[in-house]
Amino acid sequence: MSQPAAIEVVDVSKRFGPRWAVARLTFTLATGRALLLTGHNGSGKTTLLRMLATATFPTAGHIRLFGQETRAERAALRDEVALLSHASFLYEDLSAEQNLTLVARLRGVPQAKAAVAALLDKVGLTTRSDSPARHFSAGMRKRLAIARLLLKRPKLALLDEPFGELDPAGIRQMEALIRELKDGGTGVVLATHLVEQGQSLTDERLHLENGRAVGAQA
Amino acid sequence: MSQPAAIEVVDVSKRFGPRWAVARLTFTLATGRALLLTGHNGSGKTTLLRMLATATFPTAGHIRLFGQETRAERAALRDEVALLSHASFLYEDLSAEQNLTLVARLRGVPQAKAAVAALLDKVGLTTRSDSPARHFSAGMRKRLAIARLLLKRPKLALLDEPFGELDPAGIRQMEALIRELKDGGTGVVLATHLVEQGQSLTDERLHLENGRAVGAQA
Amino acid sequence: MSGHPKILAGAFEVLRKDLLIEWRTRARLNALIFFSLATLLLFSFALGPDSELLRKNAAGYYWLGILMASVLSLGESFRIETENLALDGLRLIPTDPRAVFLGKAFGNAVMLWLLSLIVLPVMVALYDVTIREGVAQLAGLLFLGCLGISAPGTVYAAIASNARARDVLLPLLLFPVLLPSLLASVKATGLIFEGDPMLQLRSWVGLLASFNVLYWGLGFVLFPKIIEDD
Amino acid sequence: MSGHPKILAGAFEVLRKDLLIEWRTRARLNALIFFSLATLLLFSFALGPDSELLRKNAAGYYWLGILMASVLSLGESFRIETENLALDGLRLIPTDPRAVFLGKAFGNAVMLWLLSLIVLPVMVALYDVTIREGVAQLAGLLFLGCLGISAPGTVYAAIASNARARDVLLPLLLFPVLLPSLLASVKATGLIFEGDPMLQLRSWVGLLASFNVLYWGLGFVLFPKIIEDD
Amino acid sequence: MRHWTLTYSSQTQALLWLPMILLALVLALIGVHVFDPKARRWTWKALAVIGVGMAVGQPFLALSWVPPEKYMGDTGRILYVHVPQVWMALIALTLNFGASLAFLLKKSWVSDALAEASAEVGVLFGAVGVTLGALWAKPTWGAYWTWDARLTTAAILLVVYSGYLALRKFIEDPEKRATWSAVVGIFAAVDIPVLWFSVKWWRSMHQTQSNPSTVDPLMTAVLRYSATAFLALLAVFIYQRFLVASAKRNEEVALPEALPAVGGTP
Ligand code: HEM
Ligand SMILES: Nc1ncnc2c1ncn2[C@@H]1O[C@H](COP(=O)(O)OP(=O)(O)OP(=O)(O)O)[C@@H](O)[C@H]1O
Ligand SMILES: Nc1ncnc2c1ncn2[C@@H]1O[C@H](COP(=O)(O)OP(=O)(O)OP(=O)(O)O)[C@@H](O)[C@H]1O
Ligand SMILES: [Mg+2]
Ligand SMILES: [Mg+2]
Repeated sequence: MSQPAAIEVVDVSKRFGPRWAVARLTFTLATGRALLLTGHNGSGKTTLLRMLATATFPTAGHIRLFGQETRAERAALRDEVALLSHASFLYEDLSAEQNLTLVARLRGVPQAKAAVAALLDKVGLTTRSDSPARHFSAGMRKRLAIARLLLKRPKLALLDEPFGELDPAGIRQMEALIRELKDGGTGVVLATHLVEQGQSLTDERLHLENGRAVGAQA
Repeated sequence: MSQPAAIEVVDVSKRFGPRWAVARLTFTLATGRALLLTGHNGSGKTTLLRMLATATFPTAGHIRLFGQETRAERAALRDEVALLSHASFLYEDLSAEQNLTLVARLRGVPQAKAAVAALLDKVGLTTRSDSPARHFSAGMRKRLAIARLLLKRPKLALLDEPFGELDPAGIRQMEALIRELKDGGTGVVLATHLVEQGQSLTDERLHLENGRAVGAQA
Repeated sequence: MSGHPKILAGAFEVLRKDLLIEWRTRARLNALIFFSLATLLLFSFALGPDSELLRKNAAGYYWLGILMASVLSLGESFRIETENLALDGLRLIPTDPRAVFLGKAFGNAVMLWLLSLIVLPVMVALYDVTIREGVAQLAGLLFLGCLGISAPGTVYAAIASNARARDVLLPLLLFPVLLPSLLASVKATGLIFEGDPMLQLRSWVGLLASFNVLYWGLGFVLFPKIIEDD
Repeated sequence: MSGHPKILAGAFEVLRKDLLIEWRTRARLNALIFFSLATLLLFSFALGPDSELLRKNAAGYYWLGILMASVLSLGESFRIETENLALDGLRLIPTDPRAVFLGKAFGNAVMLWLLSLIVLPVMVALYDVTIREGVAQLAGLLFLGCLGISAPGTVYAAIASNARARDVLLPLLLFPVLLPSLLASVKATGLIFEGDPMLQLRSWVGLLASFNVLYWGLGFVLFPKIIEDD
Repeated sequence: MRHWTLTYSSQTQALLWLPMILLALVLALIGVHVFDPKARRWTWKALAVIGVGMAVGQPFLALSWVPPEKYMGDTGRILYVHVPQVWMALIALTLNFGASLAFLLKKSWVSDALAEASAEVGVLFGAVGVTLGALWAKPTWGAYWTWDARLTTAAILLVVYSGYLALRKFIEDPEKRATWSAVVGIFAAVDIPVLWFSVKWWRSMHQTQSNPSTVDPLMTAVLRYSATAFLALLAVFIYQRFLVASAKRNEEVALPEALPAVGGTP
């Protein structure tokens, strides 16, 4: 095993109260590959992604990213993993620019100011960089959350419904972005209900039903 | 003019702070027809829909629904208009069933209990009817919000990104539902970024750019 | 459009919903009780072990405890309405805004009243007071006082819940306005504890009642202006 | 992985962010000031017009006002973290949870301290007290007392912000734990107001300082357990 | 209360009417100002001249012309500032109530700006009046502050309206700010009569309103004179503050050039 797998999920289950959101899931994703995550509403996609991002941890089983156990190595792993989630992680009362600058400084991004400006331009929010996130439309929040994600190139990008709320131009940009990430060697996990679009962007597919993997793993 | 138009928007503008979210918009929609609302992120779709739903009112200009002015006749109009919005309007600590029952009782739906059970079945949440909304996944919330909307057939349905977060089966159901509403004579305004899907469901299209109508109205 | 029976029916539904939420989470009343107990304890701690002093001012401390609890309770009662814009949803059902006011204000009053009744025996033991004028009378007075807090409280909580810094804005707006009616409650309660030889109780209760009429009337008329967005 | 300089840098960023939000909304401190003024008034009003009594218990009322304000301030400081799961975002950046603790607790202490200093002259005038042992000493004592509130306060605010009915839960958890250090603050402040002939001040301040060491140490170690979800 | 059984020369008797005449003039000017928009260019200036002129003369009257007060001696002269200041504050806050009510009945930025102006000026006058009262209380009652009903209600009123002003600062959206603060203004106004009657309701150590028939006519005259001067100044203050507020409001709610005005005010 010269290079450890990007993701290694071993018999993972996650319980909320009496209900198992993810149940005895096992799969691996080799480095540099992209995985499509599909499943009906409530099938456990978000829960799985949050576990991969070390935002929460399995009730049972193990997750290893690049060979490192998530629970034990969270500090190191968080530096390399990025999550785009249903929740935007934004501070409502900070402006778009301040939101990004905070993350840039905490991540130690060099030339934070320039990097932030470039990203705001990239997601089309330059003219609104001083507005607080509270005043943003649904799609504008999503765009800001995407910019937040891109401040530092991650080794693994976890994207939970990245196309939602984006306008057609935004969707095309997002697709280009995913390709770019892949080409740069970043692992991608993409959860979406737009199956065709998703399939054209990924190499493998995992379909969840009630928290369990269904069908052959591609 | 035997029958007033379903929607009559006359020179409507809406300001938030220094910024105009909707600017001098004028259009009409005849009764029983369906309108597709498109536009880039932040173009004012949600704001327009909220004004049509009497959730908020124009800074300048007039909106008439079925010949009645929204500001003056809000109580009567709210009985006939239904809004599916980015926000779900759900009480997080009430169960799915309790959320629906509350609305059913306030709307005076006859046989509330049976109606609620039927709708929960329709959106596939029967097994989760006792879970509080707080424990729902993104798509499950959306489904519950849709059920809430359907408790009483509206004369005008305002749908803000109704396909978002729904799984493929949910999207198909939503499409069928829109057709059903149209066939029943309900006016529909559908805001979505999935333009092709939207066009196949509607008769007219209004494209917004920075709060202004762009291009010929179909 | 909306006759009086319809408003009352709406108010009842709103009240029912709030009680349901309270019942499901079972958190508010429990926590409120502990909070006001802690406040009562705090007073006795912060003010030293002078039991004569405590007894003399018992009514004041007691109402302060209720008042502090009311801020938390009112804030919570509108927090559940801001999540998911639930209040918008309620308005658009449609529910008469005045029904929302009546339901919420009454629910808050009942909650506070229950709290005050539950805390009462502890307070009596802690501060060593005697209830001279009858418990039923006291209960009635407490309810009147709680009604007097909850009507302006509901209006102001609706404002604060939509503004920035909601948690701090509510008490800032509410406390000063409540002071006069609170004073009447304190004085009347004090007379019930210490006896009422000069028959002043009546006039304090009358004052409290007039404040109530005024505040409930104002709230009923003005609340719709606050939650309607125009 | 995370050496001490890194924790401090992270704490600084967290503090900076909170101050930025405070600056943009400019709401919290303003509102807190009015709130504690109203609370001071409330005490004097509810406790009748006995100015001798007020002077005697001034220190107690003063700290009670600060404490009540702290509950609101701490709640607000975590409310901004629950919207959009911002705290999750912060953790995943990654930020060391201990840096979050230090930044937030220190920010809250500074906020409370400013509040107490601003309210001080009003309190002195209203309750007619004299500061006998020097203003600088008093300011130092106040800061120590605020630090003593904010460390456990931050821990509990984090717990409460995750639980249901968070607003009411916080004071419930906070008050009992704070009682001893609050008592020390009140006693020491009282001695500064009334003079310290028996040189007891030192021992009360010592007690307060030890509580501080304890609370900050515990908070530093325990806070990560609270915000990490495992 | 303070009976003076001296008799005055007819000249002095005539002088006693002067304040009433000046008061009538000031009220007339205010009336013209309110009802004739075109006159507003000069009415406020006239009021300012009268107010400043009278205020300059006021110390002479209050400090030397009128004889010292029977029980309190010279310290009693604070009366001539304390009382009118408090009166003016109450007038301004009552105006705030009227403007709030007017806004809720018919939305207009004029009533909103007037509400803002009157509350701020009212709090200012009130603060001065209360401070002077406190300075007066030290020699007469022996302490700057007591928890007397009148003083307490005065303090409450100031805090209530400070809260009102703070609320206005917290809300960015002009429509919401106007509506919400109007509601708060109406609730706050409940405290105005409470303050006024506090001396009767709670037997207070603060002086009840004395009746002109029981007070020396000279004192009454000087008091009326001072009140007139402050009334003129109050009107000028409120008007100037109102101009600032409406300019700001117009800026906030202006329709940009690309959007020629349609519909107008909300
Ligand atoms: C805001 C409400 C207030 C009003 C309407 C008010 C009004 C008056 C009036 C009308 C008088 C003259 C009574 C008379 O001789 O006919 C008076 C006297 C006085 N006021 Fe006030 N006042 C107010 C607040 C205060 C405050 C806050 C203080 C002190 C902190 C104060 C201190 C005094 C004193 C010391 C006197 C002289 C009392 C005496 O003759 O025994 N007043 N006030
Ligand atoms: N409460 C608010 N305060 C300030 N500005 C707002 C507010 N709500 C919306 N806006 C602004 O109004 C404009 C239109 O927003 P709106 O939500 O209507 O857009 P939208 O077309 O629905 O966009 P999306 O496709 O992203 O949902 C945006 O510029 C937004 O920033
Ligand atoms: N905090 C929670 N408490 C209780 N149950 C939860 C919680 N979060 C998720 N669940 C449950 O776990 C299951 C999986 O939820 P999850 O959000 O992972 O679904 P999903 O696949 O992302 O669905 P969607 O397509 O709707 O986003 C659901 O049944 C949901 O009700
Ligand atoms: Mg999901
Ligand atoms: Mg939108």
